[in-house]
Parts: sequence; C-alpha cells; structure tokens
Amino acid sequence: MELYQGSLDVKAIFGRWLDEQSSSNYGAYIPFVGTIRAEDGIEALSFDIYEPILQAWFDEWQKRAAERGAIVKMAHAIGDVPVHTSSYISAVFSPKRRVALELIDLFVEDFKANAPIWKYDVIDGKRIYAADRSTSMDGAGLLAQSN
Amino acid sequence: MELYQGSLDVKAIFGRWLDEQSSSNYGAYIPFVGTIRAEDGIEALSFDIYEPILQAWFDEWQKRAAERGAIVKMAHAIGDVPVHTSSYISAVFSPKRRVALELIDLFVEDFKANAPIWKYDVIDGKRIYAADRSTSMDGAGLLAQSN
Amino acid sequence: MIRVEFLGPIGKKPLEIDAATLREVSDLLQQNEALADWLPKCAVALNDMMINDLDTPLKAGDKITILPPVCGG
Amino acid sequence: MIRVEFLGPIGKKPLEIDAATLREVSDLLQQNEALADWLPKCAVALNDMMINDLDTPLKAGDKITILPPVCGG
Repeated sequence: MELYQGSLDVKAIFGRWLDEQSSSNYGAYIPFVGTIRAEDGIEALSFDIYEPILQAWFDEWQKRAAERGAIVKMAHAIGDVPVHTSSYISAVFSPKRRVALELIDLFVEDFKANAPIWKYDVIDGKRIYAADRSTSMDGAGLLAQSN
Repeated sequence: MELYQGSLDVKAIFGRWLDEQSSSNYGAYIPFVGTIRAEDGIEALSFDIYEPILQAWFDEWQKRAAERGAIVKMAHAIGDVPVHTSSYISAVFSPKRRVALELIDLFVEDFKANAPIWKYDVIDGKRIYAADRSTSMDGAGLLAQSN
Repeated sequence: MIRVEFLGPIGKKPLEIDAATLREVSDLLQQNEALADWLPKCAVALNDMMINDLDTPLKAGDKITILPPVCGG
Repeated sequence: MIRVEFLGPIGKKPLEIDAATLREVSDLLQQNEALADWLPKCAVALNDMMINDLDTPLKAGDKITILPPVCGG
C-alpha cells in the first residue's frame, strides 16, 4: 500500500508494479486508475486518510487475494488532487483471467465502501466535505443506539 | 485497435492511452494486461490474427461502449510472444466506476470467445495449435449441418 | 466463382468453387474428408461478415472464410 | 482514561473520558449535541480495530476512533 501527498504519478506506479511482478508468472494484471473529473466547478478534490485502519483493511484484502492465488496493490493520494490527475490506483495480479476480473471489481467496490478516506470538493480554495457522495462504513450507527 | 509483431511494449501502450485521454474527463481507466505464463514447458505462445473480422468485432464493441459513455482500446501481438512478456492489452475508459468495471469484464470475455485469433504453443521451436484451450465462435457448425 | 479461405490452424489452401448459396458450399465442403473434424467447430464469414444462415445467397467474387476455434489473449 | 478521536470532516478535538464499556462511551457522546447528526452515520474502532459490539470492555489507555461516511478513490 502506497500513500502520496497530492496527485499520483500513474505511469511510474503502473510500471513499477509491472516490473516488480515481471517474473512472478501472473497471467493477468488489472489496474484501476481513478482520475478526478472536472464537474460542479471544482478545481480539485482533497482527501483525508486514516492510515492504521486503511492498512488493516488492505492487509485483510491481501489475505483474501492470496486465498485465490492473487495479489492486490493500492496507491492513494493525500491532500489536494487537481482535476484530470489521479487520486487512486488499485490493481490485481492473478495467474488467471477470471479471478483477476472478479477480484478487481470486489476490491474496488469494497474500497469505496470501507476504506477510511474522506473526500472534499475544493472550490475557490475552500474544502467542502463531499457528504452526498460518501457512504457509512459497515457497522455505522453503533454509538447512536438507544441503550 | 493496434496489432504488433511480437511482444507488446506494455508501459508505452498504457502510457500513450493515458495521455490520449488525459483531458477527456473520464474518471475510470481499467486496462487488462495479459502476460504469457511459463507452463507446460512452452518457450512462447504464437498467434495468428484475421484482421478484417477482428476490426469489425472491435468496431462493434466501440459502439456498445459509446452507448454507455465509455470507450474501449485493444492491442494484440501477432506471431511469437515469449513467456513473461505481454501478448494482449485491452482497456476501458468511462466517466464512472461501475460502467468501467462491468465493461472490462464483458469486453475481455467476449474477446476470448469471439475475437478471430488462434493460439499456438511454441515448444522446441515447433508451433502446436492450442486446441484444448480454444473455443468455437458464436454460430460455429453452420457448414456441418445436414441438409 | 466463390473463394473459400481456411484460417489459422486448418492449414488448407483456399478453394475456388461454384455455388449459388451457402448450403451448396456446405455440401461441397462436407465431401472433403480433411475438413470433417473442423466443420462442426468452425464459424463462417461472408465477405468478412459473420453469418448464421445456410440460405444466404452468393454471387461471383464472394469470399467465404472458415474460422476454427479461437483463443486470443 | 479513554481517548476518543474524531476523524475526517467531523472536525472535533479528541476527548479524554472515563468509561468501562463502549456503551458508556455511547451514553456520553449522545449527550453532545454537536455529534447528534454524526453518530448515526459513524462507524467505530477500538485501538484501530473496527468493532460492532456495545458491550466491548474498555481499559485505561484505550483509543476509540469515530469514522464518518467515507468516499475514497
């Protein structure tokens, strides 16, 4: 797992992961590259990350991938990421095509639902929490239960 | 659609596609990189391609992707591709994550089933048709029907 | 004349035949023993368009392509 | 003492509180009006492990983390 201040260097990360696995005999490599879209007048998105729980989430995913003979990779930006640059890359390496295609979908969707990362629109230099696009993590509401 | 004699230059193709779409405002870019696995004593795989029908198949996919606001890309090797090098890259660019994840799966699977490409194991310099791993295309058997 | 081309591993030279429909092509090719194992597995294109109808009419200069099982990637 | 930290957009400084179980933490935080909108949406971690049980016992030095709705990527 790799965290960077600001936009990701997509080609460098893609190429390094490729090189690292060049003799691992994986037949399929599927990266997912997330790029900030220009919309709603934003100049950038900005991210807060809570690394200890993100690392635990990622380690758990590495175990799940290993059970299917695969590995996962992830890189994410911290702080401001201007439009048309990349904030997020994840990837699966697997011996087989089907496993890779299934895992990249599950991995990216679980990332969206449960990775402890908070997103803000940056408009006129102000940072506004993207509440409408955010989702509660599994187990949310525990402390709001009546006793 | 891009066809190359021998192994693909994965980083160059990945990077060029990224650059070409750098201001297209796509939020998701998912390449699938296929690499030749060392197995069963092969030194390489080798490929024959029938380009006119591959081009028609790809053009049809470009239309299907466009209906969902996405685009597809494809590169494939012709001839011998040594183990641990790449024979195949396809990719989807889409504004949205879900469309990209769904299309890359459909696109890669339909490619395996219907792209007019023939695979051979290369062992001791000999080219042996990979009959056991090949699948009949949609509509196969038409000329074997009794009349 | 109709030209029939055999792709990939079939390894057979093109044929020039006379035929008015795809059904006649089928009849002719089924008489060729070297193709007995291939035909049940092969798809067919007419002038580089995949086809599924034996009653497809043919005209002089048409090209029929025989496509054996594929495995790209 | 138990330390309670609020992540991301909640924008609230950490609290140091006395509590023997997570249920007591819940009781205390529910009295805080600034958290009324957040608590129903927030997940909870104890010493950086996600937890789902209000009866989880606590000990001095434990760290509780409050995680609001996420949107990585």
